[in-house]
Amino acid sequence: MGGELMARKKNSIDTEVLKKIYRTVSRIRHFEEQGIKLYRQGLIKGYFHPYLGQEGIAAGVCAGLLPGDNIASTHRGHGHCIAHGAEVKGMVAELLGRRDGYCKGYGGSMHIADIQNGNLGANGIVGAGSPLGVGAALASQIIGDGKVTVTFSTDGGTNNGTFLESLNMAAIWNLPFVLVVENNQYAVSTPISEATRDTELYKRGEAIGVESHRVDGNDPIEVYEVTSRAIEKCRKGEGPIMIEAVTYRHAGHHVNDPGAYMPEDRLEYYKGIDPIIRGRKALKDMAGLSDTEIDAIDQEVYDEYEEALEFAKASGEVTAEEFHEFAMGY
Amino acid sequence: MGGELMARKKNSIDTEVLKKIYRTVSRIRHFEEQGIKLYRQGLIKGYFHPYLGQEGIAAGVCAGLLPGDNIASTHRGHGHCIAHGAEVKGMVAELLGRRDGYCKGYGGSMHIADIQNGNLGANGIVGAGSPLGVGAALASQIIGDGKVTVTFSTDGGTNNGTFLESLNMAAIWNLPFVLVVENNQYAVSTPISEATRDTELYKRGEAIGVESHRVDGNDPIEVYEVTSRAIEKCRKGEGPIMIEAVTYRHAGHHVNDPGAYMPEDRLEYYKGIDPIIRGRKALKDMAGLSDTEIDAIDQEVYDEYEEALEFAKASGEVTAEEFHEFAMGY
Amino acid sequence: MSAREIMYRDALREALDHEMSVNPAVFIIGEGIAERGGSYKVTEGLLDKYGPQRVRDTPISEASMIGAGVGAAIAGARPITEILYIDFAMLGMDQIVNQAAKFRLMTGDRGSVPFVMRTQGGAGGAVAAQHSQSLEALFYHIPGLRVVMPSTPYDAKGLLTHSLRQDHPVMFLEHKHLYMTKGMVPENDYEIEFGQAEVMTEGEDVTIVAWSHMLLKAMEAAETLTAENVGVEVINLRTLSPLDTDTIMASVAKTNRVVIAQEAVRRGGVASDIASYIQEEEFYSLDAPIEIVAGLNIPIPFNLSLEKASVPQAQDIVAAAKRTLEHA
Amino acid sequence: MSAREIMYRDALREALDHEMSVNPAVFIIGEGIAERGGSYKVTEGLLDKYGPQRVRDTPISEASMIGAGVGAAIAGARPITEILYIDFAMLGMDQIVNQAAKFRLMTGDRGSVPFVMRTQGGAGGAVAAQHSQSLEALFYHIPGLRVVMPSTPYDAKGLLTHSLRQDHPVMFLEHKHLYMTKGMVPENDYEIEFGQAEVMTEGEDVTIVAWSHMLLKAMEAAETLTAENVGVEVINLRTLSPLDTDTIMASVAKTNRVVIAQEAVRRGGVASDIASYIQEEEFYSLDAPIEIVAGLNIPIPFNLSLEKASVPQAQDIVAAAKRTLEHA
Ligand SMILES: Cc1ncc(C[n+]2csc(CCOP(=O)(O)OP(=O)(O)O)c2C)c(N)n1
Ligand SMILES: Cc1ncc(C[n+]2csc(CCOP(=O)(O)OP(=O)(O)O)c2C)c(N)n1
Ligand SMILES: [Mg+2]
Ligand SMILES: [Mg+2]
Repeated sequence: MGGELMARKKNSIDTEVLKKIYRTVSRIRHFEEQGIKLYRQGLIKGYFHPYLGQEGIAAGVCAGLLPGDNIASTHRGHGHCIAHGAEVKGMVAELLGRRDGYCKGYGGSMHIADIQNGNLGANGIVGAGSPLGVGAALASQIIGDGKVTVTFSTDGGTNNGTFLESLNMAAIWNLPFVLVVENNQYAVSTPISEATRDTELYKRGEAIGVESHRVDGNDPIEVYEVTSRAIEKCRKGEGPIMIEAVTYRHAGHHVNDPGAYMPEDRLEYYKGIDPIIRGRKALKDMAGLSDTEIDAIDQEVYDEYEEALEFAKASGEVTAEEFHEFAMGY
Repeated sequence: MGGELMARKKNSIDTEVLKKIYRTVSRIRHFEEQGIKLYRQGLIKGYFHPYLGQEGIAAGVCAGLLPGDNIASTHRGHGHCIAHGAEVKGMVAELLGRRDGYCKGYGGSMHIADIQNGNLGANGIVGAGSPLGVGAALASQIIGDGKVTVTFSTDGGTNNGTFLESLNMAAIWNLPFVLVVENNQYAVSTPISEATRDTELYKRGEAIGVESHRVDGNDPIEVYEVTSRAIEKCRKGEGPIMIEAVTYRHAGHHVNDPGAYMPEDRLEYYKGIDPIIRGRKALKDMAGLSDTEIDAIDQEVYDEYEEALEFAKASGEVTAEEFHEFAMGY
Repeated sequence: MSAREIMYRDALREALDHEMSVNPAVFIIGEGIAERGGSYKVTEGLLDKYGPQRVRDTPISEASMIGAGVGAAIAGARPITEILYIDFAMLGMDQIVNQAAKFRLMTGDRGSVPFVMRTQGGAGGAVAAQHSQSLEALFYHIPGLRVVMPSTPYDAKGLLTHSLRQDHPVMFLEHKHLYMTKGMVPENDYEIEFGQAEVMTEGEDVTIVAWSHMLLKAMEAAETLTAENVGVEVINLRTLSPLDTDTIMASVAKTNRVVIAQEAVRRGGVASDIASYIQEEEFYSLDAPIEIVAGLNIPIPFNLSLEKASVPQAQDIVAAAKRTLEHA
Repeated sequence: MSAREIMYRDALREALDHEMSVNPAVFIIGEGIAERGGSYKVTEGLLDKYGPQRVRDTPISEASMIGAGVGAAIAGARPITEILYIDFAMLGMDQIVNQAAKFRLMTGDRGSVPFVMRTQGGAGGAVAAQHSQSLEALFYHIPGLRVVMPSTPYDAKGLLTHSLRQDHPVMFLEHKHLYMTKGMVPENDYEIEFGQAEVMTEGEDVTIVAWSHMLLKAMEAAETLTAENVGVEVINLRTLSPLDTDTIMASVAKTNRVVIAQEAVRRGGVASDIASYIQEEEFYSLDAPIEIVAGLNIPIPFNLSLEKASVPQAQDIVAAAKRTLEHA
């Protein structure tokens, strides 16, 4: 099962879904590009790990989720947050450390969360989202709320022991849990080939009896097809499922990393199969949209961001006094 | 590769090796049987996890090691300690908590170690021996001392995340490391089928590109053949290798566990393929020894134990004053 | 509303049983807790009553058992993860320290983690260095965690009930020597709120502060001292975080002398922290240095006599109390 | 034997370099430490000099990176494991607490663990709750661990050199704000033994005890206080375990007033433990309650102003010192 990309007719997908997926890809792309500018201007502090190039995964996966389903995210978490329904304004505000941010400015990029929509948060600990997601799925199974949980993890995250432990637990309990491993082939500057002998990570799921797939993470439509089926299986009690989505960053590990270790030709190759390109193509080929119509979606995204930025900049910061008060009862 | 028992002509093994393996099996068996008596008499305190039924693994594996090679052991560690060359007297003394014990009575059954012979110790934390063993193998590779390290682990231990992490590290570095997983099919009372979907544990090694085998852990000769080849490969720089040795306990998890959850017929089956029976048969078939000659080996073992017990009982305890002093500089 | 004498482990089970009966989101996972009823029999019978969905055995995967508990709590359930020995909780420290304790802050107070980790610590019975530790200080230092250490069956039930009804991550730390101890416990459910220490005996001469199993040794010491006409005020802390400094300070203001007794090793223990508040707030009340009675700074050895020599005994508390009385 | 001004990170590198050059058993593993030279450039150039056997990048497997270091040490090497952030060391707590720290006892003093874990902690630069902690108290409470916290380039080199020549597991804790600080450091190798605090400034009125980055704030506070004619004795602890109580007590006996400054959160920190010894040993010397200046009991928030409000600043130390002077 794993290892082979699941072939399927792509023209069976609803136009609204295709548009949604593309809008998400576009939204993430714009958010990251603008965010990097804000970072370079010194307006965003700390770490900023751009999701550029990987947008197809979050967009494809989350298009298969229902509102209220839970996700657990990574340190590279803006994309997941947007894809699972967060408003951009609360996100920009958070990255700027403002009180109207999703986390009041306490969390920042690495901890951005959107509890109300089921985003249980980005995570500063590589791999830590796996047990958390398994726990959320366990809660759903016990409470019977019908939710599926997706944990987004990373190639690096599969070397944190909790990957094995928690996926194994999910398996023995048939939990409604999908583990999406974003294999972008690097952990900071370390190529995956130096981090493990077998770079086909989905095999690790198979070895413990978990249905596992490998998909082209740069193709949001393929991601959607495979994960939406996985999600539905999980909802029926046939989980968990692991999905390895192969992708590549368009930039360094974080904004300040020039990524000099990434070979030019590889980068060019992946830029050629960019999720934006793929998403546009799908909208044209499968839904018959025109460039103008697609550009209109982009424009909405840009407008939305402008508003969000204004909102965020107008937002104040939590004061030291308020924070002291919060600390008293923490 | 994994999964199939490696077929091989058994009559190529040196008689001295066969005798050594049998003597080790017999020694462990007697040590455990007598130890249980001491425990029941209240002379041994704390936890006592008998190795009864699993002796073939320690005996077969350690017969392939050179003196000074390192091993890391489990909470069920008496067998490994004996097999890697420890003297019974220091072991009995340790279990009795005496100053002449291998660990001065500070360690006890769960921490028995024999540093001089390369036994880095039993471990009270299930699975913790894996990274420790990988570290020892790393030291050997760097220092260039030519040693191979064996970590004995357990079916339960493969669900501790460090199993994956450390075996993966051993793999990317080609360490002289053999991971022997004693799959006795239970973790206390939990059957392995409730702890994982796929009970063929060697597959977990294969999934990360590690040469992995499954052997009959009740057959000390098969264990010896497969692991001694693995050890030699590791010594040549072709490690690591994982070996899953399937076995079964003859008793409950520890002395006070009646093991009522173990089905009678399964137990009878495994008692029928007991490593003592197998070892005797090998000595007869492959080396032409008579029952009397084999009994003589057993007798030596019994005599050695008697002496050891006397030695241990004559040994004093470290005093509270001495211990306080030790604590001052700890 | 009648009370009767039951064991600490039974009191714990009553709390679990009652909360499971009233709240379908309460569940418990751990090693050997279902069929086998747990190593200390705390969960015995719960599998039969609540079924395998809500009472589950786990593989030996402490980090993820804890992480799954945290995740379930975040997602709206009321999970309890049982860790066999507090020593094994070290495997799950990331999930405790970096996830459970910080989630509320990181989410801007929008998320909460109503997670209970039950485990047990302490020396007893030659189980050696990796099964004997008293590690409450590690949790105590982490903002966001509640650290609960019941000493009596009554406290065990009331504190566990409260733990399962409040919204913060709780390190519920039992003691291997307490499970079989007995005490009066009401049949009905009741809560003991966090941060409410109990004054066990009143006295004018010296305050003894203790928690968990050490409280029993403190009571024993108090008896000895009382027989020698020393007025002892024993304070049972119940929870370390939050800490009931009001009760402590009121007592010290009265007695002017304090002994703090902990089983954990001396260096960097909770006793030191309590002492630091006392010397700060009651500097002028103190007639003698605060005495800390604690374990030796060394792992617990296997040998039983040495084990005993490693942790404080009632006589050590008596001696410390007397030392405080030597000061004018 | 000449000294010159270099950065803390260079001083660390010199120690590593020298020990690697004289002892082939010394090696270092960590994430991005080889090619990339480490996030703080401490290991830059070592790969070229000592090759890929002795300078290795690891996968993101903290528990096993630490465990492998411990195992290598047990087996006779001199490993250093670099953990990027002290927060991530929580993943390896079992190997630190249950293995490294206890091995010597468990083997009856026959085994030893000459293992060095280098990592860095502290708040700085909006890296938020999981990358900003000061967790030394967790290690400090575990018998068997040496806890080393250099504040200056000179100390960094001398303490790391000593760490690599002694036989116990060392938690070598750097601070993200110190790497670029400068100081005079001898070119040759030298050792600073553990447990030898340095008196940085002498004074009669108040003692300030500090370690790691907080020492710089203590020195800043001392300057302010000196300008106001307060005689300040600043003590740089260098190592927390072992702790140089002699130097502390001698100073307190002279000044009769103490401020202990730590970046870590107040509850259950090392400062409390130090205070507990001072009030015990120097009860009659103290003219004022021991002041502890410490972090808020809450995880470090992302917002930079709030981050700053969460950890102590020089002015807080000044204020605390003045409070001690208000007592007669
Ligand atoms: C447990 C842990 N170790 C180390 C780090 C530091 N770190 C942050 S991101 C990163 C690389 C992560 O690579 P990967 O997991 O593949 O995710 P990617 O950045 O490629 O999305 C590292 C080492 C961390 N955050 N957590
Ligand atoms: C990390 C950890 N969790 C739990 C335990 C308690 N415990 C001791 S032995 C054991 C079962 C171990 O089963 P397995 O690992 O298969 O080894 P076996 O006893 O079968 O040899 C358990 C749960 C422990 N010692 N360490
Ligand atoms: Mg990656
Ligand atoms: Mg087993």
